[in-house]
Amino acid sequence: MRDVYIASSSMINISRHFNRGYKELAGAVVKDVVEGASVEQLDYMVVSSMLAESSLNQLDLATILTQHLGLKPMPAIRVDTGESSGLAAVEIAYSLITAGRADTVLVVGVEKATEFPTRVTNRFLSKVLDYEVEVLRNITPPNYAALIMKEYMKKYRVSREELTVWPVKMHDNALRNPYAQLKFKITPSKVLNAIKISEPITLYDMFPIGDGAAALILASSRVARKSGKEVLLVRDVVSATSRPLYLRDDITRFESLATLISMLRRKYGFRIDDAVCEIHDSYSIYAYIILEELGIARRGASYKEVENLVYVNVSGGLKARGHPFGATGVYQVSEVYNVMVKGVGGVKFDGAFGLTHSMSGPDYNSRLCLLERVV
Amino acid sequence: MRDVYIASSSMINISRHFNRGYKELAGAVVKDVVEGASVEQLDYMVVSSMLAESSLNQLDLATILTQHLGLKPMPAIRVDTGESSGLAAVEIAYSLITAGRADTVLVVGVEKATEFPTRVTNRFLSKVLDYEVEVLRNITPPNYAALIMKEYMKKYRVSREELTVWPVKMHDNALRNPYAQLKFKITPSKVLNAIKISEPITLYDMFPIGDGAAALILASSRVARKSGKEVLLVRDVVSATSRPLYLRDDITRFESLATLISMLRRKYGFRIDDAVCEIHDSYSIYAYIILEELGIARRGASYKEVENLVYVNVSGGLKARGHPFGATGVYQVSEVYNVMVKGVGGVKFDGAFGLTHSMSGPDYNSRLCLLERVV
Amino acid sequence: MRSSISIFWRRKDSYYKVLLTRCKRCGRASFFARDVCPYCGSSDVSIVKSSGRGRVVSYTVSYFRTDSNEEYLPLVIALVRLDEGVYVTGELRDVEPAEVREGMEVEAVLRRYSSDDPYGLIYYGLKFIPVIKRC
Amino acid sequence: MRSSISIFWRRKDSYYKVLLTRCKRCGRASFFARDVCPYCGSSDVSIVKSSGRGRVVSYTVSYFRTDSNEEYLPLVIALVRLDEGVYVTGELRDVEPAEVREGMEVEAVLRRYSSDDPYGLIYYGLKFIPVIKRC
Ligand SMILES: [Zn+2]
Ligand SMILES: [Zn+2]
Repeated sequence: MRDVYIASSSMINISRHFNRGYKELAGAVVKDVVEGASVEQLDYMVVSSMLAESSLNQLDLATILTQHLGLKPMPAIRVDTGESSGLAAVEIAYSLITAGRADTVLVVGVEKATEFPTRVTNRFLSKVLDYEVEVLRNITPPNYAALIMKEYMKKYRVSREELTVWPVKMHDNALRNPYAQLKFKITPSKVLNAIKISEPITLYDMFPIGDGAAALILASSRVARKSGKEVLLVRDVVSATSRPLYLRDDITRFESLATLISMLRRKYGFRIDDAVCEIHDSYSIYAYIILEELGIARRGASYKEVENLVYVNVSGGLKARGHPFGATGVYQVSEVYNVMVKGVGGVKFDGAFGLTHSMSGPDYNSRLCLLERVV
Repeated sequence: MRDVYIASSSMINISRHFNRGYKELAGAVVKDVVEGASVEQLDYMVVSSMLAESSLNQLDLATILTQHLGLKPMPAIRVDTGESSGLAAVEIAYSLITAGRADTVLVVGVEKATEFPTRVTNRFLSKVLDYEVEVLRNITPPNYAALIMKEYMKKYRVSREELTVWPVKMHDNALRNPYAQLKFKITPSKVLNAIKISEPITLYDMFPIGDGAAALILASSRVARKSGKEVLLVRDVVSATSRPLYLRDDITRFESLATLISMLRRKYGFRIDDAVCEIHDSYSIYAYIILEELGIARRGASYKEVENLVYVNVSGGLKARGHPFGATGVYQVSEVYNVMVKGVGGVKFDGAFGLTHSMSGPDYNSRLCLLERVV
Repeated sequence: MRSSISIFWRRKDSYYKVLLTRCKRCGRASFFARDVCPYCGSSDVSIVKSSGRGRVVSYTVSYFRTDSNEEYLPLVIALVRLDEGVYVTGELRDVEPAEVREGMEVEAVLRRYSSDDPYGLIYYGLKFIPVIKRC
Repeated sequence: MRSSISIFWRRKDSYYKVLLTRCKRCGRASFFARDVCPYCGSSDVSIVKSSGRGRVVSYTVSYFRTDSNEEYLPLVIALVRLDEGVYVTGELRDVEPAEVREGMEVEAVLRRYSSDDPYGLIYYGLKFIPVIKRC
C-alpha cells in the first residue's frame, strides 16, 4: 500500500455567506489549496456537500464544479454519508491514492446551509435519519440527542448543569480559531437558559447552521517528496455503521465508533494520549460519549476532565467552529493539519498523531482519520 | 495493484414496482448476490441511488440500508455522479479492493423513480444539469439531446428516419432480456409518430422511467480464488468530466468519452472488436455518437452499422432495458458479466473483453469499465 | 408535495398498527415490519402485531422546528418499552408536556402525523397516548 | 418553495443581462458570469455585458413536462451564437414554434422564467425573441 500525505489545506470562515454561492465558496478554497500544494497536476476530485440536492437542486455537483472551475477532464465524484460526508470524501481520496489510481486528489467539502430559512434546512437535515421509520413519524435528530442525554444523566447521576462544561469550553476555543462561526464566550447559565431545542438540550448544546468550504490536497509519497510535503501522513481512514437508536441495547454507547478506535489501536499500536483530536460534537452530550469511547475519559466522568483537555477540538468543534455538514469532515482534517504543522491561535501540538472523528446522526455511521507526523 | 474479480451479480426486472420500496428492491438483490458469491464476509458496501434525496427524502442511504438489512458494522457509502452513479459505485468498489482496503465489496444500485408523478421525477432528473445556469433557465436534458441530434443530422446529412434504427434494434434485443422494462417490438414509423418529447426526439428515442435494483460482489484475487470465481476480471474503471454543452466547439462529439477510450486502448492494447459492450443510450442520438467515439462505427455512419451489431447492448440498452438512474451502471456490468459467463437469451460472447459505458447528461461525465475474461 | 404518497401507502400497515419483526434465527423482535431481521440479517422472520401498550422509558419535549412540524410544536418524543419488551421511539399526544412521567403507561392510537404542502395529503398514523385507568 | 430565493438573487445580474466571462489568460469568452474561466481555470477574468443579440444556430420545440414548466409548454429552446461569437442555450419566446428558423436574428429581453409553488415567487430573467426589423 502506498503512503498518502497531506500536501495542502484551505478553509474559509464559517458563516452565513448570503452573498456567495457554493461555486464561490468552493472556488475560493480550491484556488488557495492548489496554490499551497505545489503539485503539477490533480488526478481526481472528491466532493462532499450534504444538502446539494435538497438546497442547491444539484445532482452530480462534482462534475458541475469541474465545469465551473475549468478542471476538465478531471474525474470527479460526490460522496454522501450524511453528516460525515466530508470525512468520507477524505476516505475515498485516500483509497484512490493507496490504490495507485491517483497521485494527487483534491478533496472539497462545501455546504450552503442557509439557502432556505432554518426550518426548511432543519427538514433537509432530518433526512439523515430513516425517513420511513423515523422522520415520517415526526422524529428529528435533536430528539435522539435529548433522549441519550437524559439516559446518560440518569445512568451516571450527572446533573444538567455539570454538562454545560463542554459548550463553554468550545466557545473559548473558537475565540482562537479564525475560521470559527461562533466567536464569543458563553457561561453555564447562558447554556441552561437558552431557548430549548429538545429539552434538556438548549440552543447552546447544538451546532449552529452555517455555510462553509474546506479543501485538501492529498498526495502519494512520490509527489509529496518532490514538493517537500512529506510531513503529515494519512495513516488510515476507517468507517463503520451501527443500528438505529431504538434497536440499541445501551443508548449511551456509540458502538461503531468503539469498533473503529479499537481497530486503530490494534493495527497501529496508537495511544490516544499521543494525539490531537477533532471530534463530532454536534450536541454536547455526543462529545461526552465520544470522549469516553475514544478512551480520553472514563465512562460517565468525561465532564470532569473537559477543562483540562488542551488538544481536543482546538477549533471549537461543531459546537462553536460550526457544522457546515458536508464540509465539516474536511475542516477537521485541515484543523488537525494546521495544529500539528503550524499551530493555531497559539496552540501547537508536537506529538505524533492526529485523529479526527466524524459521524452522522447519533453514530449511525462513524469515521476516523488517523494522521501521523513523519518529520 | 491487486486484481479484482466479479464474484456474483444479481438484478431484478425493471418496472414500475408500486408495491415495493427501495428497501425491498435492494434487499432482494442483496440476498441473491450474497447467495451467489460464496464469500465468507463482506467488507464494504457502496450504494448508488440518484434520486435518494429528492424522491426518497433519504440522506446517507447506504447506512440506512445496512441498518435495514442487519449488516452492521459494515462500512458503507453512497456515491453520486448523476446518471452514471451506478458505474461510479463500481469504480469506488474497485478502488477499495485495489487499495487493499477490502477483499469483498457489495455494490448496490437501487432506484425508485416512480414514487412521484412523472412530471415531478422529470424535474428531479433535470438536476443533473447545472441548476443555476441551465435548469433555472428552463433547459432540460432532452433539449440538449434534441439540439445535438439536429446538429448531427445537418453535419452528416442523415435523415430523421435513418436514425430510427437504434431504438428498433434495442426493442428487439430487450425481448430476450428477462429484466428489461420494455418488452415489445417497435417499428421506424412507430418511433417517428410517437409523441414528441423535444423535437426531433420522440418518446421512443428516450429511456422509459422505471424502478430497479442490481447488485454485484467484487472480490480480490485471494477471495475469488477460494470460491472459484477467478473468471471475469475488472481490469479498470476510468472516468472523466467535460464542458457544458454551450461551451463545446463541436456538440456532436463526446470528449470525455473519447479521452477515456483512448486511455484504455493505450494502457491495455485493447481492441473494441474483441469486446461485448453496454453503452449509455439515454437518447438514440447518444448511441450513435457513443458508437463513433468508441470506434465501433465511423463518424456520421453509425446508423448504417447498427443492424449488424450483435454484441452491443444485448440487454436492450437504456432505451428498452430501461434506465433506473443510479442502478443503471450496475445493471450494465451485471449484463456484461452474464453474457460473457452464462449467455443471455441465446447470446453468449466468447471473446476476451467486456466494456460498459455510463454517463450523465450529454457526456457531462463519462465512465468506462473494462472487464476481461481470465479463463 | 414533499412526501411521496406511495411511500406512505406502502408502509401503511406499519403506521396504522404497531408491527414487530420477529426473527427465527436470532430470536429477537424489533420495531417496524421488515423482511429481514435488523439484528442478524436473516430473512426467516415473521411480522407480528404488538398490543401497542408499553411504558415511557424516557422522553423529550421538542421545539425543533421544521416546515413540516411547525403547527404541532412542542412535540413530546418518547422512548417506549412495549409490553413485548421491544423498544420504539414515537410521539406522545393527549398529555401536557409537564405531565409526562417516566414509567407512565401508554398505548398506541391513530393520530395525524403531518400535513404536507397546501395541496398535499394529511398523513395519519400511530402515536402513543397515556392509558386512562378505568376505576 | 423549490428554488431558493437567495440562489436566484445572487445571480440576478446573470439572469437580467447577458453576461460573458472574458479570460485574459486563454483569451476565450464564455456565457455566464463566473470568477474563473471555464476553459482554462484562470481567475484572471473580466465580466462583460453582451449586446444580447445573435442568431439561432439550432433549436428544439420541447414538450418535456416538469412540475415547474407545465404551464409554459411547448418551449422553444435554442442554441444561439451571440454577435460576440459566444454560444449560449436559452429559451426563445414571442414566436410560434413553426416560425422559428435557423439563422434567425434574436435579442435578449426580460420574461418570466417560472413561478414557484403556489406561495413561491415568480422569477424573471432573460429570454430571446426575434429581432423585429424596423423598415
Ligand atoms: Zn435475527
Ligand atoms: Zn481561460
